[in-house]
Amino acid sequence: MSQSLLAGRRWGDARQGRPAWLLPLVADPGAMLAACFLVWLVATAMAPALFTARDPIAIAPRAAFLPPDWAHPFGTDASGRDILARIIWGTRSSLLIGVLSTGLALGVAIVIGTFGALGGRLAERCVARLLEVLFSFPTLILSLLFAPSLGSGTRSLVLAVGIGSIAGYGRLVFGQMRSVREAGYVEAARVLGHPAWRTICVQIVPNAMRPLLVTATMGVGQTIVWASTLSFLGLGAPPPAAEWGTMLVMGRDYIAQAWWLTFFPGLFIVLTSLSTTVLGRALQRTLAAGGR
Amino acid sequence: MNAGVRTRRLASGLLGRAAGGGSVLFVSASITFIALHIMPGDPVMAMLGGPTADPSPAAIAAARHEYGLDRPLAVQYGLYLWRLLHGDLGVSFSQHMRVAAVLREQAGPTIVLTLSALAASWIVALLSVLVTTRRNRWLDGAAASVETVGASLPHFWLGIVLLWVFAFRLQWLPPAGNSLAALILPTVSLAIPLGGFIGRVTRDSFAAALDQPFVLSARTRGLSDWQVRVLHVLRHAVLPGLGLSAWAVAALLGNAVVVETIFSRRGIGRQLFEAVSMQDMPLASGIVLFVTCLYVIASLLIEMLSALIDPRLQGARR
Amino acid sequence: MSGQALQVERLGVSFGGRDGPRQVVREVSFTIPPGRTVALVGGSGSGKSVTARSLVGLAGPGAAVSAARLNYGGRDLLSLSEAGWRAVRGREIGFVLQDALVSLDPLRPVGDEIVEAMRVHGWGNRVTRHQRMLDLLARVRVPEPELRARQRPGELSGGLRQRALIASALALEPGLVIADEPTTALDAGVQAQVVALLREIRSRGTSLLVISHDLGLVARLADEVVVLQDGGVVEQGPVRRILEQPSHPYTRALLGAGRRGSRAAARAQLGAPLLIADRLDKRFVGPDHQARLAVDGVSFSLQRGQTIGIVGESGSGKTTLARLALGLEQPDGGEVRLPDMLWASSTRRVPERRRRGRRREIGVIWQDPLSSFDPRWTVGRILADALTAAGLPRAAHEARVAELLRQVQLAAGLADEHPARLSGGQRQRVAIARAVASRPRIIVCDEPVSALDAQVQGQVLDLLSGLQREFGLAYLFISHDLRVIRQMSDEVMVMQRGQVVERGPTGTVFGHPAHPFTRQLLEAASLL
Amino acid sequence: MRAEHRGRAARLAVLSALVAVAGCHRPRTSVASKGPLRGGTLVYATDREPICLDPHVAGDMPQVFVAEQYLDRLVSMDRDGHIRPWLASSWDISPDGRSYTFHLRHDVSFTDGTPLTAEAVRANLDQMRDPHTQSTTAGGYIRQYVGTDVLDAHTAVVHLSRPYAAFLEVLAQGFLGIESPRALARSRDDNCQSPVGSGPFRIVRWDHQSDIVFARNPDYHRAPPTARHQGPAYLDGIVWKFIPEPQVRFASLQAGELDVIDNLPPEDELPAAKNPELRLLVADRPGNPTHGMLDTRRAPFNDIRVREAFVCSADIDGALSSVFFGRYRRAGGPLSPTTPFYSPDFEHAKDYDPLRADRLLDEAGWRRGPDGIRERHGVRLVVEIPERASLAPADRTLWEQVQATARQTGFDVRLEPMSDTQANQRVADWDDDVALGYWNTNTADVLRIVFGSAFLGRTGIGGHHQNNSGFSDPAYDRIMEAALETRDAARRRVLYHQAQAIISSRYLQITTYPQTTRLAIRSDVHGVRIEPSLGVTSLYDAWLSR
Repeated sequence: MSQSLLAGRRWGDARQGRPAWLLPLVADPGAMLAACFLVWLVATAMAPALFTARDPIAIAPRAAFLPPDWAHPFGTDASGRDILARIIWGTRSSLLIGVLSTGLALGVAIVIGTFGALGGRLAERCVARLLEVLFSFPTLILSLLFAPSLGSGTRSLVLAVGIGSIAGYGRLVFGQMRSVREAGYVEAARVLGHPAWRTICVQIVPNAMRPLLVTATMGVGQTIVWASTLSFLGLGAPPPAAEWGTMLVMGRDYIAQAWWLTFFPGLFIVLTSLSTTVLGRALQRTLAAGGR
Repeated sequence: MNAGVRTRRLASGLLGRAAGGGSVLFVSASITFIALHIMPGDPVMAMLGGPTADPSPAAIAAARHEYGLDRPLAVQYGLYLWRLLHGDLGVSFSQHMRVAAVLREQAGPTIVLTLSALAASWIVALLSVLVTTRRNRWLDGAAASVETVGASLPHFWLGIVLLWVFAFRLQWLPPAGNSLAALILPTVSLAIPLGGFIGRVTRDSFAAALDQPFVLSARTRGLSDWQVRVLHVLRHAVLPGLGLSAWAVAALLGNAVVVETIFSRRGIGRQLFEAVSMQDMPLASGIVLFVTCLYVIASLLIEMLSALIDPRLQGARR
Repeated sequence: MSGQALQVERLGVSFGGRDGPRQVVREVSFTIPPGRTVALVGGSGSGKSVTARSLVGLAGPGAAVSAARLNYGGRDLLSLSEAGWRAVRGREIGFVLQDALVSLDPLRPVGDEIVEAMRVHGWGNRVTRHQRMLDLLARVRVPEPELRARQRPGELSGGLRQRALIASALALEPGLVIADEPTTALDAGVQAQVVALLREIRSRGTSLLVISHDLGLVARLADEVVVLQDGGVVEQGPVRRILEQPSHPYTRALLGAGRRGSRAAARAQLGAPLLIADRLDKRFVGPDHQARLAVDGVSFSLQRGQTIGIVGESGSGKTTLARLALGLEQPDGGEVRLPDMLWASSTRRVPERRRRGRRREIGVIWQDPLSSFDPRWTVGRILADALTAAGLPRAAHEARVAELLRQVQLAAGLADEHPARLSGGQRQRVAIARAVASRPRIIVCDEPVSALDAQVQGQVLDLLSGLQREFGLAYLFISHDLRVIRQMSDEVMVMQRGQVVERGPTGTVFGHPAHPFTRQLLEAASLL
Repeated sequence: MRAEHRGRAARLAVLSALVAVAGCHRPRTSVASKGPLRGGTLVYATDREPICLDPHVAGDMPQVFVAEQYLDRLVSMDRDGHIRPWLASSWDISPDGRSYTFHLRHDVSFTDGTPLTAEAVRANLDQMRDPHTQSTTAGGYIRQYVGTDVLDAHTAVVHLSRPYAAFLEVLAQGFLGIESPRALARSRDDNCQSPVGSGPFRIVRWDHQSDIVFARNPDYHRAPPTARHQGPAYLDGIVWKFIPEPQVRFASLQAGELDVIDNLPPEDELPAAKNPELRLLVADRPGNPTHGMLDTRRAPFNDIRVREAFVCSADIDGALSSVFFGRYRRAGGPLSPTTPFYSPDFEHAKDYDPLRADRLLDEAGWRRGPDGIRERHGVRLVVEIPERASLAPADRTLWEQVQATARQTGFDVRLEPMSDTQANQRVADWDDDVALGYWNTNTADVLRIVFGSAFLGRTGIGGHHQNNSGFSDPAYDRIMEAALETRDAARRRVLYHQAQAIISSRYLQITTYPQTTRLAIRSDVHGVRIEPSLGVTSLYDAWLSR
């Protein structure tokens, strides 16, 4: 029984030529599609010039507000710039904002959560209360309050979105840490005679991080959505940089005459957020199914 | 469990909640104070008419004195907390009104919008989950996908697109105003993302509850699929979504800033946006505190509701 | 109560899957004449539950049920529509699932569940239904029915809620009651009460189909037995013949698992004490803010090669005692000593740092091994981790892991496997391998076989005995299962509410129980 | 003449006394011939809500628009800039120009029943000067005010500390409307909510963030000479709505929910012009046009060649044709065309000329770097432009296009979005290269405020300098002073021409387009008028043909 199981798995690996964790992706067409889109996005972010020949910054006032056609599939904006080109060139900063702010929030959350869960009873109570308060504070209001102090630009967006997301991740890390702390295998390690620090490093932290992988994947998409909202509050990237949120905000006043200015950048934000969600859920199912 | 113990536990629970709510309020008051004081620019100049206004030094000094801005920061902070403790939210710099009066006037529309969005998202989520979960592979998958897409939509973008389609193009609904019809678009643009999110959470818990033995047990008693869903499973399935609803209320109130602006609706969200840009400290902190208060109340109500649905939760809290 | 016959002929159930249909039940035939009791027995995965569920049309989503004949009271069940099935369920065929804690809706008062059974079939009105519900609860011997009806499953004891569940199945006096593992999750004493209740139901003319892996239960209830293995019938016939003259080896194995002998004078001489517990107390504060003693003045001395069995119902303090012995809990009274070191004491706090170096001497095997494995790790990594803790150099790990796997009779290839993919028995072997990896002298076994099928239980217990002989291990062996305790222990301690109510050599305790509680336990397990 | 704010009044600013009605379609004569109809409620929508309805407090444009409907002033100003009577039937000016004696009408009372007296004039002027009022506009206009003597019930003598030729013009502005002294006696904040005047309408209710409701003042019988009729207003009332989103405002107008909207955004003009149910009322405003002021106090714009190069490198016409759909005209000189003493001679001094820009920069020693940006001594040619949050999207796009065209010449233009207060601070600290703004007023004296060396210093604590270019030239200052002292129009024309020539030749700003007032009106609304002194909407003559 065990032998055949083992053999089956080996055979599966050989057939797919992929690590086992990729299998569920292959089995789920939605997740596959999402993964492909994200891969394309990352490629676009790295080498935008490969995907469009048009200049995202050079203006052509006489070609302003052209509706979508074959030459400009997504139309042109108020300065006659090709919207598709701007979306493609904007991928980098939008993805960067998503990844960096998620990373920032996650980093701080891990520090706070670990400290709270493993730093003794007092630390635990303080962190629990702090996270509760932060969580109850509407993120958008928090960002709104600090937006004028942060100023505009990508760095500020990352900071604002990152700070706003700390509470959510913090709660997750904290909860995970506390549940992992009580897990059977942590006790088992103690019975085996492993020192506490080793158990924290080798077992508690890595195991607590596992669900974070899922949340962080989904989080990248959410933060891009979030950043677009902050662009609306005046935190967007400075011109002429192409950044999805800023494009969306700038197009808003022309919605009645030139819907494509707002619609397409928004669509890309939605697709990105959707893809990370779908991928995150696929990952979640993989993890829940046990093994990696 | 005798009645005395229950009452005592309830009382201590309420006391704990009140203390928790108090600390939430204290921290949010402090955050607002700090945020508005580290902001670049001078509130007095914002108050007296911007960059090219020509207020006399006497006018500036009078304004500073009137709002206590000439005192040391620590004293301002202390006075601010002291007044809050006495329920005094102060006078708005920019509105020339008591903050309490501004809130009385503006809070209603925001609360109506928040509640209608919350209700709409729950209705949509529950309908979708009840009707489709595990009914049919295709239907289940399709509904789950719709929920996922809904949850990924930025309410900001959604609002603009809805406005464009239904108010500008089709002209089915008014683009602005405070009528009932004008409530529909803002509600929908808030409710679709939230409804998708609640739907997703509830679908998972609904499916998990369907796998519980008591469902099989109920079926062996002769209950139909629909009866099992409504009478047994639903109750279990709403709990995780309900737990998130307090957070959702806070998020909705925050998102009202954007939605009220897009739809030119009156409300404390838009007022907050203006208060922050005017550096109107009393008004901004009044609104933030009010929102926090609403959150505290909402979480208390939701906790009570959860305990009503699942009495086991009553004893679970410290 | 109109008894009607259930006729099952060549029943087959298969589930559609990605790899084509999977046959889980095949060619099962039996008949339940009115007022008779048939038992379906078999290990887990034998198809007995699916068989039972397909009799009420609830084999599960995606199940394909076929039968040459599936009649109840002369009516063809297979041709029923969903509405037709609903009319049968609860009204004509009652169904009792195992573990009422989850089989009754945990959010609703149990009374509502019973009333619901009547309401969906349109029986009576609000008042009469309520009255009947109270009558039913009284009939299944639930004391204070008015009060209990308003309580939720979580507020009732295991026995009471199982009765309530049975009451809900009896609500409309069905002619046939199917009971799927009706006693599995219950303590021995409660098991006996539930069995008595089922016998009473039977005595009133209701037909019973009992599904169980417990042949003791079957012996006391059934008229006829159907033995299932891998979805097929291997043997069936009158209960007496099957139990006394089993013809199929599988039946014999099942019977053997239930008929373990005692550990007859296994050990002549015992070594010096390895672990001494001295008047241990441990307090816990309950949900009602009342402190109570989970362990109350327990002492023992565990010697080399010895097994001390600790038996008692759930909540009697067995596990807490094990944790005290492991030094995972700080005692509130008394102390635990190793021969040359104070291990844990209520008066002098022993720092974990000091214990750490000696932890390798005491291993542990938990009831649920899976949760004690890091979910990210393979079997090999888990064992290597234990070897690291024991101070074995990395270079020697591979060989030692292979040796350990061999010792617990697992294939060497399993080292690359994640425990989540293993069967329960295999996991427990991995846990044993980890426990012995550091070559301990003592192993604390906390319900090590309770989660396992009877057959596998025997194999694991044999493995433990073998390792004990080989390495001279001492076991502190905790179980609620008296048969297991009798098989494994040299000495037995019976615990009730934190206290040891009786102790002594296994033979004495089992042969001549002094304390009424011990007698009650033995009776319930039909070992008296 | 006092200037208006540019910062917060991004879209809604002052209109001059000399309104040039450009592109204004006259109401259809067939309807108008039937004569104005009485009755009905007009629904008006604007973008910004006043923070206080009393225009004395603070003093922002939305306040004047509201004040126009319910307040009268002491004097009025006609289209030609002449001061005419209103609440004061006549006045005398002392020979030293420091005392003004106003003879008030005897038949006026406020809508709360209080009669208009000399005491009321004193109460109003005193309140504007009181620091506690926080009056920055009205109070700022009458800095020279010393006090008022009440000679009798209807004769007030106003004393000034020094001659102030613009005093009457200032009094004609809505910021200095005369309010009921009884209402003024309440607290400032109470008066903000429900001020009382003697105008054609009275304020019934103010629903914050929603609307103000006005009702006709039935006793009104003292319209200014600029009005087209006498007696009470035709309308029963006005609902004055606040709809900040331009698209929403326009859509609501199209849907028939509104009768008049102001601040029609450029992108909606074409659809509005095509819609037979709508009329446009567009008027240029005088003053210093919308511009980017170059900071000459620091590199690179301390070099006139770089300034000229920057001005030549910006393709403003291209931007106006795309972002503004060609509906906005170019303003090339330092004065808007509708300003008195405006000279067209400087319209084309700043046209797009990239070749000239290249040559100038080469001369100035700025060489192109590898990425096309010019450098000198290792310093890149960077131009920092703080962009405040309230800047309209069209203006943003316009400057993005300037950024793009200037880049081709080798400028690294950095548009830095930030909050309004932060942008103001940057400009106040001279920590910028280009300050965006405009300055609306009805006199060429604006050039003294915007470029005079007297306006370089900061006003108040943490205040602002009105001269954002840092330009300082004693000869120029003398010309401007001389223009203020003389009453001879021909002399003034010569002096102001010299001033425009100097400013234009120094390349101190990139001017883009003149500020405009843009109303869209439903075709069944008639008689909507733009008041001449500050150029705000007046609904006194308005009537509905439905």
